Amino acid sequence: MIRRTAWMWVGLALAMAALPQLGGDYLIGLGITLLMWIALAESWIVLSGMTGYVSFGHAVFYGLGAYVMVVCWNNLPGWAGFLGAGLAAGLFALAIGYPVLRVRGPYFVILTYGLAELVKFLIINTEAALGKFGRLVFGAPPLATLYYLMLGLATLAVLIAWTVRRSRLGLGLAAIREDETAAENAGVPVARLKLIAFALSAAIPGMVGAVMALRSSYFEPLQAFSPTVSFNIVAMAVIGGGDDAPGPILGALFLVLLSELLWAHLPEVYMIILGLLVIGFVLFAPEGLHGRLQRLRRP
Amino acid sequence: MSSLLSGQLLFAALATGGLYALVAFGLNLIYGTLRLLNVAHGEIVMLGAYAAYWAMTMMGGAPLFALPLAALLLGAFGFALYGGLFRLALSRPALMKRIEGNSLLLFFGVSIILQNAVSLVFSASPRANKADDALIAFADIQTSQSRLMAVAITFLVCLSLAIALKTSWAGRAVRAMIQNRDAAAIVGIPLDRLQAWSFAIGFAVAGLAGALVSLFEQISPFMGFPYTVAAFVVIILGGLGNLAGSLAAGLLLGVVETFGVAATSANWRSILVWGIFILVMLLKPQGLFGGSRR
Amino acid sequence: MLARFSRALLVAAGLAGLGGTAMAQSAPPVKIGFSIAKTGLFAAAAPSQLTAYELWRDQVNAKGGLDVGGTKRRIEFVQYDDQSDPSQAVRIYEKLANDDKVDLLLAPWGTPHHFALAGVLERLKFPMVGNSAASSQLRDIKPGYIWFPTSAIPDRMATELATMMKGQGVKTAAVTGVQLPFSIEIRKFLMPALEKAGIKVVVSQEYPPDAKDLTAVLTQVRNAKPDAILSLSYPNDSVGFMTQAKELGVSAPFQFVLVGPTIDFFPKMFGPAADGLITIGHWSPHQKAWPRAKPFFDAYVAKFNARPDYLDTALAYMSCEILEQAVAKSGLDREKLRAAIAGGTFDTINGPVKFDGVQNAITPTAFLQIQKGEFHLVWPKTVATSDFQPRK
Amino acid sequence: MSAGLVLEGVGKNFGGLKAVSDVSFAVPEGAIVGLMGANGAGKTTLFALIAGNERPSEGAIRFDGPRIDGLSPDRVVKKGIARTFQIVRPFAGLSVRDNVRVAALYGRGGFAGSAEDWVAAVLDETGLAEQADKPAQALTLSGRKRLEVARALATRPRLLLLDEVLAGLTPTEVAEALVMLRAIQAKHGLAILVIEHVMKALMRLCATIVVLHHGLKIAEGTPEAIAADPAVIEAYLGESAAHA
Repeated sequence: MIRRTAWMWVGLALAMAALPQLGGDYLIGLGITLLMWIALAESWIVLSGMTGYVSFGHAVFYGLGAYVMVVCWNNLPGWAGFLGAGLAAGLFALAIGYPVLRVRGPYFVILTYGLAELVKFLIINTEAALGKFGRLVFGAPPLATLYYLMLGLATLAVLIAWTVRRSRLGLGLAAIREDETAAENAGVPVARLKLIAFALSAAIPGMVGAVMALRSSYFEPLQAFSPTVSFNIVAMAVIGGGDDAPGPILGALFLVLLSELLWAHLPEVYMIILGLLVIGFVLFAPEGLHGRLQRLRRP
Repeated sequence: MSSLLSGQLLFAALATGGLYALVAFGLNLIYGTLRLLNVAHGEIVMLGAYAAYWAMTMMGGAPLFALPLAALLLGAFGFALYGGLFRLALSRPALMKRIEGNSLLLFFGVSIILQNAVSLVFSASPRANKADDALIAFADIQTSQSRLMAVAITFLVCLSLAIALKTSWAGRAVRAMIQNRDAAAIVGIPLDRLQAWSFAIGFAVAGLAGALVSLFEQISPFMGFPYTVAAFVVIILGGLGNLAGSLAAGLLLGVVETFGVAATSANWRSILVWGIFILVMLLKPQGLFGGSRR
Repeated sequence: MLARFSRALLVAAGLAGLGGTAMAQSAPPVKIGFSIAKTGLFAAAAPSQLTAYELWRDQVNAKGGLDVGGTKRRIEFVQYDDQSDPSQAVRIYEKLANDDKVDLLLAPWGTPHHFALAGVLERLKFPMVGNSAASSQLRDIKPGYIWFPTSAIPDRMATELATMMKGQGVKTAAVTGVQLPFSIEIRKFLMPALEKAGIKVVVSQEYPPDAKDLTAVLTQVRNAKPDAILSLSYPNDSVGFMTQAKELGVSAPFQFVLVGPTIDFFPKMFGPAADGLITIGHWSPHQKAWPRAKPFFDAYVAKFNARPDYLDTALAYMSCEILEQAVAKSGLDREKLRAAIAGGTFDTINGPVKFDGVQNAITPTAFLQIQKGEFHLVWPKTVATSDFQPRK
Repeated sequence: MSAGLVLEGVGKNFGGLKAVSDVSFAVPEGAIVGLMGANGAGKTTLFALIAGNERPSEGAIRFDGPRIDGLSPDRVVKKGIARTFQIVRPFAGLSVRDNVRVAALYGRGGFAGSAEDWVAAVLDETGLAEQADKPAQALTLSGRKRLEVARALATRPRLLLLDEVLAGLTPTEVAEALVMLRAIQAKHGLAILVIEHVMKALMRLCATIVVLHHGLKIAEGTPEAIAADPAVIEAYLGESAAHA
């Protein structure tokens, strides 16, 4: 059974790798979007799924990454901007992590949202002071290149989530989620573990933001730090379910395809269905799609 | 800057802050009594604005007719929502626990639904009420009749709520309930009825706030979110479940926004608001005015 | 409202191939694709463009269809919500071209969307007439498959505005504005332009997009008593600015509001208090030299029971007219169409339009003034429909 | 330097309230010491101070010499002190085995053999082996109390702080639990500091008993001496006698 599942994932990865050879721009574009959300949601669960510290502000890492990329573009080689974006997001998480992760529950949720807003306005102010009004990116790499970068990021994110979940680190994080005090008293260095999880869950979104800045060849803080990014991540992770790697893949796949089917002429209806789904999953299937499927498989 | 001493600024701070306090009150009331974080609270403000717009523009009503109407409609909506959904859920503890634990996500879903349902029905185009009433001046303050009325109504409502909380039986019962639900139930406080009223009043006050907003600003299906955010900032500053604290924090936010900008520069507005919010959360997570955290 | 919903359903059903029989037309319909923000940041702004598209489609279909190099074919829209996200718009246009195989494209709403699409159109070799985008950066776009009929480009606007102000004897000005791309860009060009025109800037303030209370800014403006107040604002804060300015008695003989006044609700909201405001816009139904202007206005009001946005709706409609006339000449072949758009001169509601590179080479950068509730062009003289009147 | 735990004038204020003041006593290596007192006497606060959940306002806590007060709980665990909670705090969503595994992987470590073997051994000793793959939330109260002990034990402590692990159990379960605790103590050579309300059990388990009253230590001695101590009787019975 396990082997079959493993082969299935490998098959999926290969299919994704072959996609640019098979499909046109539209399919590649859809693939980039799907992979973007997978990478973001997988990164998110490393913090929020595993520790229960629900971040409503992951757009901050995405936006920071995009910003670093457009600032570096044409000044530094592309790879430097790309890595720099991940580094900046990860370092930012490390820098703010210690005080921020002492705040729990609904306070943490709102705090992360507030942080994303603060950084957004700081960057708006900086850009305005520089007389910048949105930065255009000229000479972005071709679509297929961006696709493979995103595929790499998504794969990396999945592997990180998968590995962490099965590691000593993951067990410690699960203990924190279940009962932080008890975890401390079982020897879990909670502050350090949370910080590691925070940095891990920040770095990839930074690089995703960098790729997406090239993809849309335009940077503007209101767009890059849009709360919608944060919200979508949470919705996908919740609907996909759980704290394990398959959840966000299923959630992202489900929502991206659903939106693909519905946005045609019923965008508001798509959003309403999205709302109903979030409510439905929270209330009646907190284990998410992944949990549901597992339960079906194990009678 | 000498301009910091102007009555005009103080008036503006009170007008803005009063509105924040009004919106935040309902959010905090529902959190206090039911431990639910209603992220869709701004959408209630939006619905109130649409109700008032409808009453004033379509039916040609005066503001003094539209404002209570909006409050009433939204209050009824809150009452119905509680009766229809939460009473059912409350009878199933396992489900209710899940609702409490995930209320942010849950109401996030509700918020998306309300925004897009309104957009579907009324279209996304912004609308606005007429704002061509007479101007008045007193001391060094100049303003419009409707703004003065709005400020007066805001403070009247905030004050009555504060007094009702302190002195009336229901107010004391609500405060007891916020302190300790189980104990409140044991001493015979009718939780169910109070919760229903908390929903109704929380929604009515938010609806009223929305109606007031519609007098001065354009309205659209997506106008609610900033109010949700402002209300969250206020109740965190004032302390979750601390109703008097959130009234005070609402005013404080108004002062920060108005005087903070006057003292620095307008482009610092949002940085100031969020910076102060984040500092308070990190340094004094139980809110500025003490209060119990749980 | 219900009609809106059922119409949407019908269109969806039609696309699913269920309602196709209703069209008793021999020639197959022309499929025209575009994305528009129905949700997200721009959702409240984008409808002003969609209404223009819808009006145009209905008018053309009422005449029997779009003239495609001689044959009349009905227009059918394929539209998607881009969720206000430029990268989403990019994907949609790729889908429109490759999967939906649309025959023609119309533009999405928003400057960032246009920028993001420029490269895609180039790659797809699919011509598209843009509309709502306005930035000096658009000149950096390689001319090819995208054109911008707008004449409200920040650098030109800034110089024109300064010249106009100087002509009105303005000596001092207060410049306030929101921190959004278009307004930031205008400020960047406006400040030196004012200085060159000998106009002293006595107040200069920028505020973030979520600012609600502008009293502190407005008191400064009031105390400075400038000859001109330039509010570089977007619809949302334009309303806030105007309401609060009115309450505080802040006014100047020359008062400019950037984006907002041209939207239907704005003059209704402020009534006489809006009189005398200057705003950007190069179209007015009052210009007799443009015979198509007034009929468009009347048809719009008849259809939507509201006035068109003098800026966005007019621009969007112009882009449709340009496309319509180019297709009549060239048919649907993309390269021929491209040549037709790039080389042709078009008769629009805004008078003749011809492109030089990506830009409109004919329509001058102009300003509108609200006079007794009507929008009149007051600058430049060549297109003016009325004289500038100082605000009381 | 004496081996084992030493408290020197330890006190803790919450706001203006003195929860514990000037408490001194020692738990020598391998000893079992009981901690007694009415509700609110400060026993659990004292545990929180020793285990690092709270920082003392005054005094010093030493373990094998160096001070440990002010260390974070996980550091205290690494020094070899593990606690249980009076109100059980299992990792409810994890399996019983994973609960213990957390402590094994993050505890003091240094056990012979693999971590999995160690976890299995601890589960065996605490009688949880058969329920190892159940989620912790499926355990009965008695099972959860055992899990508290198992988790503390899995950190391989040298001093175990047991907070009312017998409370709420049936007499049979208490007897079983006592057997288990003795066996564990004997096998690992642990020192144990135990808070217990079940007096008989405490008397049977401990060589020394410390009595707290309103945050102060009022007595220390053998079970017999404590039972006869007038201050203790006063504290336990006096108040109720006075109120009667």
